[in-house]
Amino acid sequence: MTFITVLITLLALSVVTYLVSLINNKLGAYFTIVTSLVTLLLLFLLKNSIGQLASISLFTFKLTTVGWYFSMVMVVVYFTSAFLNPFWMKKMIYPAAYNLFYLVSLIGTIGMFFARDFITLFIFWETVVWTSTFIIQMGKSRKSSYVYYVVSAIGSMVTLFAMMLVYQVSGTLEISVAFNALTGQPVLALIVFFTFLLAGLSKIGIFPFHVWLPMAHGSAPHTFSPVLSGGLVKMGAFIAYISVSAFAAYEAFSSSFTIMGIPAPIYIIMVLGAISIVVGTVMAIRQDDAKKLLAYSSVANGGYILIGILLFDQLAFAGGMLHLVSHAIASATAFITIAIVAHRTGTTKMSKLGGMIHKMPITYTVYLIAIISMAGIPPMGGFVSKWLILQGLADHGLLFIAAAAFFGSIGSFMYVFRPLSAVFLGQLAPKHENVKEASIMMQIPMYLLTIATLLIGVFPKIILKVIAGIQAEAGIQEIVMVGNTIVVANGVLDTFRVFVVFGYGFLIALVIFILRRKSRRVTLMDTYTSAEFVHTPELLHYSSNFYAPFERLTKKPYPVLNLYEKVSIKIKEIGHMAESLFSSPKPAVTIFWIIIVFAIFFLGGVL
Amino acid sequence: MTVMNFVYGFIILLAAFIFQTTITGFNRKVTARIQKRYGPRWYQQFLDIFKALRKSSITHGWIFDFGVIMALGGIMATVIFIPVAGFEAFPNMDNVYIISYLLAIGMLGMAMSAAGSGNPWASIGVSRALTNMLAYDIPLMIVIFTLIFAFDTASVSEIAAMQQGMGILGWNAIRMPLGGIVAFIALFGMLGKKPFDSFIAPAEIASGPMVEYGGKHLGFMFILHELMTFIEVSLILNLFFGGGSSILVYAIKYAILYTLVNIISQVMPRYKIDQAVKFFYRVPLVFAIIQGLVVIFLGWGVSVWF
Amino acid sequence: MVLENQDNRNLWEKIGDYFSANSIWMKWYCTGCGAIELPPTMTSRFDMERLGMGPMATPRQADVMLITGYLSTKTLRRVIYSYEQMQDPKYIVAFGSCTINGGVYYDSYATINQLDKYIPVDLYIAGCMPRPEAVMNAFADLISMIKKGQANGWRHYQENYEWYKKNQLDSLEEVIIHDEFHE
Amino acid sequence: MNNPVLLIIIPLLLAFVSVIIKKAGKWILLLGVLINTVLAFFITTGETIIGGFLPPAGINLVVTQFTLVGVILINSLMLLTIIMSIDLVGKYSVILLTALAGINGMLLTGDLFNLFIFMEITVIAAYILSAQAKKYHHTITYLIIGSVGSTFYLLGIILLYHLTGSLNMADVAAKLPLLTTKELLVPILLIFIGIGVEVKLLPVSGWVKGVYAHANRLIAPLFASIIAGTALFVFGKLFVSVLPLSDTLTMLILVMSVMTFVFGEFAAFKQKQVKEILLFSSIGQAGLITALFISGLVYAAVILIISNVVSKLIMFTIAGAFTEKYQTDNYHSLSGVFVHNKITGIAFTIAALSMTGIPLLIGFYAKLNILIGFFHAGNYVLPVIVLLMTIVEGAYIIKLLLALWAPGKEGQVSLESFAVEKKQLLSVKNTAICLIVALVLIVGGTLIDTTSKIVTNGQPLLGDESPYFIISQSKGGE
Repeated sequence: MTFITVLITLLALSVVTYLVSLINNKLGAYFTIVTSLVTLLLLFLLKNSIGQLASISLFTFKLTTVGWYFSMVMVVVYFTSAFLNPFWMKKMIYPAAYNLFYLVSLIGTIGMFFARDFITLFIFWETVVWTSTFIIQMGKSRKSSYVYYVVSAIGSMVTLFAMMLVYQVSGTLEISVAFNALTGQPVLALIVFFTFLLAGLSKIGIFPFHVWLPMAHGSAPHTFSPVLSGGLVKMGAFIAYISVSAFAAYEAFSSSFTIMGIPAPIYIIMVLGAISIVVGTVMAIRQDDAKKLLAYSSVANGGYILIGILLFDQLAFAGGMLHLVSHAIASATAFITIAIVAHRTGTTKMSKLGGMIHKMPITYTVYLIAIISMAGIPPMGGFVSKWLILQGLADHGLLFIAAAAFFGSIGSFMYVFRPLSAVFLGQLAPKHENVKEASIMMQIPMYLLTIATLLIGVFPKIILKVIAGIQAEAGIQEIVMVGNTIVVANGVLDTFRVFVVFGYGFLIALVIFILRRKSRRVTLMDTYTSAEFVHTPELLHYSSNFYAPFERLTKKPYPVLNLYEKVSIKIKEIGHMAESLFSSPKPAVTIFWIIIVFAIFFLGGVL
Repeated sequence: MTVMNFVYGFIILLAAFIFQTTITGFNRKVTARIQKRYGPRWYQQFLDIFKALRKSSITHGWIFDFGVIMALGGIMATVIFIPVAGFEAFPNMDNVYIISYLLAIGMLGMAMSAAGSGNPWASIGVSRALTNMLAYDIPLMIVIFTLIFAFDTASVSEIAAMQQGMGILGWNAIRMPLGGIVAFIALFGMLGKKPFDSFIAPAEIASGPMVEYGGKHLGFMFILHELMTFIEVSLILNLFFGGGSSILVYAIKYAILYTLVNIISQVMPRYKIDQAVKFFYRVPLVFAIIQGLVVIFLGWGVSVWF
Repeated sequence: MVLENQDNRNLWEKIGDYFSANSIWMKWYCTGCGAIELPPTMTSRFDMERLGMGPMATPRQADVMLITGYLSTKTLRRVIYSYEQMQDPKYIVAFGSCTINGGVYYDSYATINQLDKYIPVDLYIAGCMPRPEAVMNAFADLISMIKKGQANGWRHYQENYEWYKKNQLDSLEEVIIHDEFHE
Repeated sequence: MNNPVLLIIIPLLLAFVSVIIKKAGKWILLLGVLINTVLAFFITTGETIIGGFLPPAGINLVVTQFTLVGVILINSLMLLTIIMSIDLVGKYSVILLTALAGINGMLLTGDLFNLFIFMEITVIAAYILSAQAKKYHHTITYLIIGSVGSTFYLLGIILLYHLTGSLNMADVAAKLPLLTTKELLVPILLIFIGIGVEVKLLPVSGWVKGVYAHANRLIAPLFASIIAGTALFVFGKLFVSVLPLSDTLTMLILVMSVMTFVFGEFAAFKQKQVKEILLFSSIGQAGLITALFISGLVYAAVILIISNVVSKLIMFTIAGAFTEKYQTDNYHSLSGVFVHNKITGIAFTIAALSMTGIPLLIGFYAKLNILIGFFHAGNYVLPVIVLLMTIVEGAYIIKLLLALWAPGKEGQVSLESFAVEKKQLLSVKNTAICLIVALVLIVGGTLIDTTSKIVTNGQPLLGDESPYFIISQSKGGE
């Protein structure tokens, strides 16, 4: 089976989905599930044909392990999120188009990960950008879609510059070859490195470009937010990967100034990653909207992934790549659960929710496991990856970046707990008395993703084997696993054992608990109120200003979005100036300008 | 992983509980003496715990129970991984990150259960506790990071072993004095001792996360608190004060360290939570970073001290 | 209120009562003037921690509730609420003559005169107000009562709940509108 | 093989006919445009002498590959415009036929003075057409500025005649390099300003806003894509192959073009009316195209002209329909207009996306060639500007598209019920044409080898040797 067959099959299927959606959009939504499942299976089969070259029309592809890895992550996220699609069809203004774009963006990402030349990469990249832009606008906000596009466009246009520059220098568009022409041209390499990486940075939401994430994630259709956060953001990581593997940033800058063995340009990007960890964490803690909170957490986790991948060594790289998967899954799960809550209650504002656990225990459990992974607590997937990254950082002695990583890691406890407490725990408002648990169809993705999180957490070998393959492909030292134990230079980790011992501890606690007298069930409102009678559950629910003291500490104005707005206003001002100067309805003004131009040109020409 | 591992684990668990509870009882007496009181019996803490376990209890739903069990389970698992004077129930599992993150699952369980009670005081307490954690953990983790970089291992027992044989001069707290100060201050935060105890402030937020616990849940919380104290003091002891070459030495050092913390904390007022954050980011964080830079760039305190 | 003298506890209950007797956590209900006698009782002069007693923040955690003086009808409602939130076994110690017979407020329209009509009192401390010595003495008595299994007010309350409820309703009247302003 | 002169003669002839048969005016117009379009496909490159005198003394029509592309493109677009808006033609059939003759003349002629005549024909037709909106103030403005421009151009060629003794382009081109820069300065400058008024370069394009903003569905595309396209082709012909520019002058014109580009895009970013956005975008694009011509990137410029005029045809037609049906073209008042007109919306979107240079549309191909060309020429500044402006362009286009597609307030899910009242924007015929033209943009951008073959026919355009992108390049060393 060739890749082209796969691609064309998928394209055909998405067109079929579109046509079906035109007739019956709910059926079309089910088609998105089927199509993404087919994609998953086909991709899985493609694992055997890694190394295959393929080309059609303008596009050339090469099947690589890393591409396969990335696209598997993507498809898993798309597949699981697709289960929600049928429930949101009624709320979409263009359901058929949504289904089509959903699948086309999936195809776009796959095509991009397997791209062999820059043009293919860029075309598929832009496809994803545009399709997702059109999907986001179907959500709550047009402005977010606009910001998303503009930030993406900044990234992709600058990257196009880099690509064409490399093409000019090397004469070839093939990614793996083209960068070789830059050896011995440090200045050019520097320009290409920063410009090429920019698309990745903007997509993964690294510090100055992170503004789009909360807006887009927060207001995209609930079904698409998991894809955005779990999937599309990870495209940026792929660009980062290219910049260290094909571009070979470490060799290109080997003669440049180094910090703890890291060339300065890479270090700068890593510092940006570290800043986004801090900014993402601080902002996530401050949010009231659960989706925005998770979006900012994606910013922070994007920082981890970027740092891990950029370190490009045995340890942190494996950590970054693993974090990609574990965060993709955890974040998709979290977004799905929030989507379900929003579906049942109609809001994602944490201050308006509460006590959902009594109505949706399964959703709660799934969310709990997702956030345990997201916060990097064993025995879930997120811990293994964070452990690898932290060990890697300790190995290199990158103190400041590690400090940011610690901050993000501890801070994540704060922000993941917030929705847990405000949405699921606490008092149940009377208006939510009739809320129902997620339907079976919605539960399926939650189960799948939860099992995946647990599996990665307990048996990381499954993923680390593939990562070792990628490391071999990239020519760096592979991560070593002895049995279930990850063995690295400065530590060992046996997650299975951690899991078992945790189970052991849990069992002991459970036995003690059961041995003691059974507790009497009281209502939620029967709670200590300093003997005051309170009858309004909402008043007893602590959910707004959750981290008030911390928010007080960090309430400094937040400048970055303002920066974009300022630029936008400046552009409008200049535009206004140009219009009023040159587009006057009075002919005399134009005549005046003709004379001025004539005069300037004449003088210029004579001198 | 044999049955013996689990038996050893249980022994550590039991020993840790009995030891720490005794020390706590002893320290209640120390506290009383500081306040010119006679103080309770040395075994008062046991009585309190068993009394609590004996009483009837209420529950606010399954999460209220489940959280407590998960908390105790997580903490017990962490205790099992703690190396005591070179003795480990599960060899090679004493990675400092495992310990510090597994500790978090216990805290998460407790926080979950507390918030599940539906009492706003509990949520406020949890929010303060988490903020407090963000404050003390960053400087501490930076110092630990420095240790891992310096010794090229993240194993607590190995780091402890490397400090032994040189007497007091071998301790990391002496070799890396700023780091030692940071760790010592962070221990106050970890233990929730004054001045960093605003998250359980009884008179203000009705003991915070513990507000709704009574009966066996409260007993669980007390056991959890003892075990958590054991983990935290052991961690600092192993990493910065040389651990112990034998169980006896370990126990003595442990008692001294904990009592010292207790004595100091008894004469302290209480920080507001944002003051605590400010404090930790102003002094210990700077110390930690300076210590890190000194170790990473100058190499002082890594192989020898003098 | 009748104190049962016969001891029909089993071994576990005896052990349990031993723990209960030696570790008493208090919740004070400090509306009356008796509260001022408690700080000296707690601190270095008398040091009640010797007896294993200590203050606790919420009724859920506490074993004994100290009613330190007169109770208006408004506060009585809150005392009952708090008492019902406490976990078994639980005890009540009432301070001063106000709780016994109304004391100086015996003819006040706003206070209740006899506390044990509304909640079971295990121990009264007479005096206006009882001094810390008396309080310490009372606590020692309470401990010995618990040890002997005689502090059974909480069980009495369960068994005679209707009687208590009726008294409470008679005195307080039923609240029709349940919100933050009417109770 | 047929005589290119027919392209000029037939419309002129039919113009007279339609004066006589007034009632059948629009059908005659249609016939004329149709014949012209068909003929355009059958002319071949070469030189046609008119009147028997040999050049340089006589008048000739020169068909190069460059002209051919222009003729085919402009006539086809004219045909489409007329078909789409035949209901609006009314009494303007004579004018339109005359304009067509003028346009073809401008494209084909090999003589500078003839160019002036044809330009005047076209421009006078354009004055009359611009009066359709009954905003006579703007027409007068256009008239005055246009006349000044024409006068400048005329002065320029008079000076050239004085210097070289010839008006034939080829002849002039051969003789001019012998002259000094200073002698050439004034005539070139005059010609540049004369053409610049029609090309819409910024300081001298004050008339554009008034005329474009009020034009209807027929007139707006006519100005924005047909006359503007013709002017750009003429600009290319003159400034690439006829007039030699000194370095200073190149620099100055380049600066002016880039300034037009930047200010045009910025001004478009600021606008709220659909037509104003489009017209400022046209100004900006014209600036970029002239910059490309001046830099010698003829192929990229031609592709960009194609992309731009085709997109603008669709977009101005639909924008015209907005005013026609909703009496406004402020996009806030048109929120969700495409909910009811999805196919029209798709055509508009494709055109808009092509304009911003989205992959697989011809606009992207143009952008790619621009970058490759500039990089090849060692110019690293202009690509940066082009890409930055692409971001600005993308920003206002996406803002426009979002407003037109997704009704509803910020913070609310967009629903059909928030959209403006339902009206059919374009007739079925027009919708179909718009869609087909939009599909051409996709096909042209996808099958880029075919596109490049059709455009260049294997020869460099106007001697432009700079590289351009074809598929086989992307396949590298396979």
